[in-house]
Amino acid sequence: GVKDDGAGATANAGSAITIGTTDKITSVDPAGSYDNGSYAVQIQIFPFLYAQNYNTSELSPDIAADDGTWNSDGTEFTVKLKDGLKFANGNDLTASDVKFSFDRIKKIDDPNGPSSLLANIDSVTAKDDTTVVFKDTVPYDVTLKQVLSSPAGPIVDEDSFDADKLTPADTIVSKKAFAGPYTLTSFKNNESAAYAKNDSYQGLTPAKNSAVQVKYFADASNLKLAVQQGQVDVAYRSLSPTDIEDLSKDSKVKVVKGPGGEERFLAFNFKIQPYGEKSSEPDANKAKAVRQAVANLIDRDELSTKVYKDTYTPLYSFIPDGLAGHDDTLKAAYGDGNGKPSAEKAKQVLEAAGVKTPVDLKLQYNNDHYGSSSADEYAAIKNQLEADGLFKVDLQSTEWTQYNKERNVTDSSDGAYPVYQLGWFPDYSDPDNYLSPFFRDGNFVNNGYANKEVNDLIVKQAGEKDASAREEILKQIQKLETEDLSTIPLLQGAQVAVTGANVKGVTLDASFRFRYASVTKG
Amino acid sequence: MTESQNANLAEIKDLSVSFMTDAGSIKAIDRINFTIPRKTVVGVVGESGSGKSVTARSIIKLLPETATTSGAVYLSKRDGSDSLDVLSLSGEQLREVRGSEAAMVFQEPNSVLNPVYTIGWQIEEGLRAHGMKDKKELRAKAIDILKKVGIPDAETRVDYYPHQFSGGQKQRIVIAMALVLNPGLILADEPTTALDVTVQAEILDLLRLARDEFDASVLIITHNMGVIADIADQVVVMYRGHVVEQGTVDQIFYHPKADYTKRLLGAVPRIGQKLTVHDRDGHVLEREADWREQPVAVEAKGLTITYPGHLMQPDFKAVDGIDFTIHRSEVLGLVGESGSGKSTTGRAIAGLQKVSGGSLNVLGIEMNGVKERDFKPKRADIGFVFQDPGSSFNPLMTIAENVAEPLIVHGKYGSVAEARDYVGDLLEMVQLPRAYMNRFPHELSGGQRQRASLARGLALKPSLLIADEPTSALDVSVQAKVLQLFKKLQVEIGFACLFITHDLAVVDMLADRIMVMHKGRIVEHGDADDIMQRPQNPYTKKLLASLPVPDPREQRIHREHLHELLASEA
Amino acid sequence: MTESTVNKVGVPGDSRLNDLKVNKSGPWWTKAPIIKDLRIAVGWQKGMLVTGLVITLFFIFLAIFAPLIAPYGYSQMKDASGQSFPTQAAPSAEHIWGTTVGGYDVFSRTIWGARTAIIAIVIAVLLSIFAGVLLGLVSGYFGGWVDRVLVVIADAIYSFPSLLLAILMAIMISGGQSGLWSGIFASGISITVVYIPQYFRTIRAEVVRIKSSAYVESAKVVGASTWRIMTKHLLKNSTRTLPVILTLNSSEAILTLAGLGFLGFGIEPTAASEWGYDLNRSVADVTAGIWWTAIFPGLAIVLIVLGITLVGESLNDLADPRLRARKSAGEVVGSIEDTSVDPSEKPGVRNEVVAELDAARNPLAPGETPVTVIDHDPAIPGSEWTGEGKAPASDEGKE
Amino acid sequence: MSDSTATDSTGTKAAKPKRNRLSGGFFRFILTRFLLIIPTVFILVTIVFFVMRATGDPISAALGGRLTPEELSKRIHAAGYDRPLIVQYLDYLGGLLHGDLGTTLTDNQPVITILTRYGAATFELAFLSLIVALIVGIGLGRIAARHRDHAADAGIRVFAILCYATPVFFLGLVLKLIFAVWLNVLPSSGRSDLSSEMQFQRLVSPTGFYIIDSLQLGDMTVLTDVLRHAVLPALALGLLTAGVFIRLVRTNVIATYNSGYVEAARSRGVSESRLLKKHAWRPALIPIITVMGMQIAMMLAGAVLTETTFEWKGLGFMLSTYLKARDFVAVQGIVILIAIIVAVVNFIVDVVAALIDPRVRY
Ligand SMILES: Nc1ncnc2c1ncn2[C@@H]1O[C@H](COP(=O)(O)OP(=O)(O)OP(=O)(O)O)[C@@H](O)[C@H]1O
Ligand SMILES: Nc1ncnc2c1ncn2[C@@H]1O[C@H](COP(=O)(O)OP(=O)(O)OP(=O)(O)O)[C@@H](O)[C@H]1O
Ligand SMILES: [Mg+2]
Ligand SMILES: [Mg+2]
Repeated sequence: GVKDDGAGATANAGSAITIGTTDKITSVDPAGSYDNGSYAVQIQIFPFLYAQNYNTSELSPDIAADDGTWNSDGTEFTVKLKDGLKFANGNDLTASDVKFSFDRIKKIDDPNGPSSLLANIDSVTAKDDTTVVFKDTVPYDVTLKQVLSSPAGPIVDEDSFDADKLTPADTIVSKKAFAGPYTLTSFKNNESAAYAKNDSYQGLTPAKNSAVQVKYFADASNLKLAVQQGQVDVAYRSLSPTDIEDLSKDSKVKVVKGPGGEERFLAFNFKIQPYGEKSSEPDANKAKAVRQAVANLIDRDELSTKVYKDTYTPLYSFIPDGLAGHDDTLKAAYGDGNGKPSAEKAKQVLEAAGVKTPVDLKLQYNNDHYGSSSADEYAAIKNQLEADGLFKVDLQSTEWTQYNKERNVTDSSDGAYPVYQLGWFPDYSDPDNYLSPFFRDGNFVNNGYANKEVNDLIVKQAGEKDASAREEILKQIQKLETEDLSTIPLLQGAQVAVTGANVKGVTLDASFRFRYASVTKG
Repeated sequence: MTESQNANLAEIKDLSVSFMTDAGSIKAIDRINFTIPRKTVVGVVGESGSGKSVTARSIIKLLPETATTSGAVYLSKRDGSDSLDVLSLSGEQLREVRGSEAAMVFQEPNSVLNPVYTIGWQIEEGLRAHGMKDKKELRAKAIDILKKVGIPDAETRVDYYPHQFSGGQKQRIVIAMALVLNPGLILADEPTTALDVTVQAEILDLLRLARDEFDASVLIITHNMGVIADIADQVVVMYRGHVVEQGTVDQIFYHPKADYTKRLLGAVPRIGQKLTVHDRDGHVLEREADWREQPVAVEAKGLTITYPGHLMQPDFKAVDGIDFTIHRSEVLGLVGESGSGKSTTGRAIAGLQKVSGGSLNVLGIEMNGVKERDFKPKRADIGFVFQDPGSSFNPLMTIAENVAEPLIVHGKYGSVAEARDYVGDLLEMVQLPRAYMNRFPHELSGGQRQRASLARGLALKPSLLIADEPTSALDVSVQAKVLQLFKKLQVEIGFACLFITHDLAVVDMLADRIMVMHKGRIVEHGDADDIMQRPQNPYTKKLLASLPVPDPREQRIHREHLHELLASEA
Repeated sequence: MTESTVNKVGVPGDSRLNDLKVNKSGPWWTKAPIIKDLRIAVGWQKGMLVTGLVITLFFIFLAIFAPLIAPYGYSQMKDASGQSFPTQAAPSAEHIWGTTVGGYDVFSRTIWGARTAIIAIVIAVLLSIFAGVLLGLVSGYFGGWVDRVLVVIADAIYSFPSLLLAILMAIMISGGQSGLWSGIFASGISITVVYIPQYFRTIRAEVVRIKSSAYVESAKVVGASTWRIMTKHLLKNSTRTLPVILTLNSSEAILTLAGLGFLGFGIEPTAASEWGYDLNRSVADVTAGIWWTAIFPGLAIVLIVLGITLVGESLNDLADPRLRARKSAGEVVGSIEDTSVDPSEKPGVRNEVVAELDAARNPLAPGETPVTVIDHDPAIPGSEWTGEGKAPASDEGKE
Repeated sequence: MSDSTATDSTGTKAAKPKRNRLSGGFFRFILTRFLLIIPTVFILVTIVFFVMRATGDPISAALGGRLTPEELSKRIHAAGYDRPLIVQYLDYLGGLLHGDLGTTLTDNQPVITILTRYGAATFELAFLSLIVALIVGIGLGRIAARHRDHAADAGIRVFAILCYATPVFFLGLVLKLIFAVWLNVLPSSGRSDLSSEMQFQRLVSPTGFYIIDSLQLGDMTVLTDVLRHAVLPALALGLLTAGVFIRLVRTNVIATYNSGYVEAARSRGVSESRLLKKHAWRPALIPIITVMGMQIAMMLAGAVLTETTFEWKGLGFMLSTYLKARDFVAVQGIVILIAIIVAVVNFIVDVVAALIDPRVRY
């Protein structure tokens, strides 16, 4: 038998925009996911208090009515909601829904969930139907608004979602608990999803099309064939460089690029890198010289053009292009000053510090998490480092779970990789998200690096209300880091979508979100 | 077409067959000539490998692709209308001849019945192949022929599968399959070798029936001169791919011409014939002591041996409470039909089979519940000669290594090299050249292997020897040699011996006392002569009566006797 | 009746005994497994065996002489003058099979890949034979609970997709690392773990069969110790089917190694060249019309597996008298077979009578090697190779 | 010797043959067969649990690239993955004993749902491939047996080896290149187009078997779409299996073709073609079927690569996905299902073999 109410899905089927992606969904419920694939679904169907408008990284109110206000001591942030907000199922969207949404993420504290993003938020209270107050532990916390637009920020229906456990996708779909630009009309985990325009959405980015269907691929080359054969209108994410190069020669499709928030870098383990604290011959100066020599020898252009076919761009800064505070400090400081490597300078640095060459370097990368091109990337880096006989590189790759365990410096272990590959995808597009996880104490990289000055500056910028003052601090931090080189930024990912010739409006900007709302066909 | 061709059903002319083998091409039969008259049973005898089977198969050209033939096989049609050279036929013509003119009965009924079809279907299959289509008629014919060959309850049993019949019945069915096509010639290749003597007698009766009632000729191949004496009208003697002699049965038995025939007849064991051995100077060898006064080596009281049943099925009692004793230097013969528990008894004495009930005392050790550790020292005193000379040697070890095994295991010698001299002596004792030491088992003939096996069994000069059908795999001529040797060694060494066999004539030649086993029990037990001359137990009587005597005249009387016995039983 | 009269009996006028063909044994190497098989194979069967051998030897040759044959190193990305190789370049004079997405020379990597493949085979096969044989021997001989548990474990492992098991083992063993030796060892050991059950089952089945054979019983009768029976009698005799299984499993080892590489759990490209890895990297190329990066390593896998499997299957057929083909002689030729006295004897085995005659005529000097016969033992069962080398279900539980 | 003893025992049996051969003892056999699943599953689960946990936990696999080590270990602790393995193992077993397969750790799906949804896909693929394998395998295998050691035989055997020697992923690549890229006649991946997928969402009771579902819809375009998607994967997996089947059929038919009963039938004038089709085929079927049963297990294993190559979202595909994510609950669930399937298939095979072989009695 066929369902009667299926009409909606089929009626739009013809005109619907089809999107293919290699994303993976962990959960439709925001409390249960902290990954791009799930977030890509959530931004279409749930509203946020704040979000980026097209082509900007700045935050604007989405369903909030204003930009929010801090109280005098910077501990409370009050947000007003727009009037008359409704969920697709007719339920009112009130401040209590907002409170509910943040509370449950913390309460559920799912292992795969984003609760850690809410670490600074002490409590959320609904003053009245349209007023929400966030209590923050950091005075004037500039990251708070960013967090509200992060994977922890989707607003959900308190009548449809469970307060203390994850709500299955089927329930969400059947209860139509959506207040974002779209409603989800059907959903099959990691296979397909169908979206219809949500007319009751009053936010920043209303849908310009009536329906979108998404097909989930596991293998990029299949996605590539699908967009080439016209089975999907838009292919988004993780197409291989070869695919993109090939597609850009194909007149039937268009390649759309935008800046990406993804960053790739080399990390040094301060304990066991050559001359590191726990090496046989600890010497901070020599260790720094080694790092700087590496920075002098890296040819980012070769990596981005030869290996990644320009799907990644060279990154000479710690804060990527498109965000406040971006500054190509490494370009001037290392290599020939124009982004090209300089063996001469590398040699000088090493000689000055009295480092014997060639330096033996154990270089680690991972090829199942950051894409299979990592192998080529690191083979190229090995070649670059070895070209002038300054280094002797032992290249190894390790499978992801193991890699992730072994790279860390912990109380009990010094980590296993002296120099290694890492990548970063931001939680929200704010410079802080490229500094705190890297250089603050107890950071994500966890490479045994600690610099009090940098740490203090990072704390300082997070509470700096004045934008230009903050940018100054950001630049200062980067300058210090350029000297220290706890990590060496290599590449910045570009967002790439491939669309059919008749598809318009695909917008890939510094929000690092692909919003279906802007896409039109015909 | 000449007169003679018509008088004879088949005529084999200058037939040669050769095979391609891994070792090059070999000739199996070489320009043989003989005839098969109508309505006669022609027996073909000859030692193993002399080309008997190949000859029979050539008659319907049932040879593998690797065979090449020359000469001719003229086969007359049943009605005498025509005669063709089978060897020149092929394809469809050949197919038509097969079965309808000459049909074959093979040795192993188990392997020639297709296990997944009912016997009815298989019988009908031959008819279908020769053009009969009508289903009812096919079935009627099948049932009819089954009745004729003596399958009881043929109407139901026609739908049974082969495994639901006994060995003898299966052979009957195989014969029925041949008979149903009403061929002029039935080629029976050792149709009774796999069967017990009692069943053999029945099958031979059936073949006589084919001659007398179906007017068919029968070519019967056998090693057994008794069978020949029982059934054949004419005899063809083959030796090394040649026909050395053809004649009527009386001619062959009473006036053999060829040396080989004479030797063959001389080697046939007969009941009442005692084996005497001579030393080099021709003196008769005798045991020094009377075995009756010797101590007891093995004593069984209520010995019971059961095989555990699979998955909750009941256990199977292979030996069911038997009593017996073996004295030093005595030869105790153990006879009985297949499956009666002979081997099981022997294996229990050798400690290869757990005793499950009663008591079994072997050289002073109680075997019921014995620990291998306690029995081990006694193993040096026990020899065992296996039935199959081929498989009882490790194929990857040389004869020297194999024979030296017990010596090394029991620490008599440190290595094979040290034992070489002694092993050589042993081989010479069993009349094998010393140089054979370096050969591998498969490089020896069956008889040689059996002798080597004997050498191994005797390597430690055991006081007890168990011989499990040591000659049943051998040709009569070789058997005679091995038996002689055996006797000689027994006389010299004076070991106690359990001699297991199903051949009454063999046991009579050798044994001091005889035990007859039937279904796990001992039905008769006594001095050899008593049992052979004056059997008491009906089963023993039947066994003796079923055994064909290798003497056509005597056998005729003997057969009468058997029929009387069976009639009285029924 | 004395011995001498027995032997003098003959057929009048039969001179065949005199020119009776005694099968002379060739030199020792003619008895080596594959060479022996080559000698007995005929027709298509021989053709297949020879083809398989040629292919296999070709790859072994490549593996050994890779440094001489391959124009570049497996991880070489720059030519002698320091000029980087182009990426994804079509076949040309410098790179006759083109270059990969990473800028490696396809031809060189394909050649070097043979080395990795052969090393992996050797390790995998050696390890699994060792462990499998040992377990099979013990389990088959002692039976009982140990046996039953091992059989259930082997069966359980068997029903888990082998490639996935290999992945898990590879991660566990190497800690996820992928250097040449750690990679090869990880693949080797994981292949081992996956295939131990097969060797185990095969050997165990053999042992169970041989255990009840007369020669093992006769060893028991003479009181040989368990250890002696296992080592002297069971071990050698139960491993006779191994050459066959060995070749067949070698090809599986390659497929597994390639599978691991393809799924990204293989060997790092700067550590060694591995075909599966190269195929993985070429997936995107294929849809972009860059065929050369996929076709050559792919064909290399197919070809080497084909070669080894051809050898294995031919050996299997030749070991099985039922499957072995023989030519027809064409005309009636050959000397008369010495009539054997044992129905179980095979043609080619010398006759006792003739042997004795021979011995009498020219007795063998002590050190002289005896006349041997190339004979194939029919006792070798028609070992059923079932696809992945797994023996058919054992009879446990039946009846 | 053994033959004659067997003769004796069957001889006594023949007097009172059991007509109902699938009776009492047979059910006992079924029972033992099924009880045997328990240790098998238990062992598999144990091995998989420890091996998987030795290679990492699902949380670091998913979030290792995002969270600080402290945050990571906090979550790992909260989820209990830092407890001693044996405790976690017993914990998991406890759940299993209550018949609770759990929910997947990485995407919160009840394992049961995963099994039913993706099981259907795998069954569909296996079924289609089996058809391919049977047609090709039995057809060519019999031809090869009949013409053994002739050109046809050699050709078929090389073909069989090629089927087996070509890794699925390579074959998949080549097939895609030919049919999806050059000829562009067949889709390269997936089980259906997105539009058909959307149609299936309308079904009240979707079976998960797309062929059946599209029949339910009664929409020919959907059916053709589904079939078009199935061609390449079914071919790839089918040929892989066919390679094995050809060999299997060939060997066994040759063996029975050389047997005494075929020889005997030949001696009675039965024609060669009938010998092959009737006399040799049916007895050969018993080992063939037994081994084919084992092959079903191999097929599930082969399906991992095939499903991955063609993105056929079935159990094999999910298994490798979950394996990469270290989602041991999901992996265990699938493993248990596979073990049961293998046991059930083997069991069915035994029953079929028993029905064919009149000698097998229980
Ligand atoms: N298919 C074959 N290939 C090769 N040689 C064969 C073949 N069949 C028979 N022979 C050989 O032909 C010779 C005669 O064999 P045949 O089977 O006729 O002997 P037989 O007299 O029947 O012996 P037995 O009494 O043992 O049955 C033997 O040497 C045998 O090895
Ligand atoms: N290992 C065993 N397991 C179960 N039953 C067995 C076993 N060995 C023998 N039997 C059965 O025990 C009975 C006696 O067997 P045994 O081998 O002792 O007979 P036999 O008298 O030596 O026969 P044959 O003359 O055929 O050698 C037979 O019915 C046989 O089926
Ligand atoms: Mg014969
Ligand atoms: Mg016996």
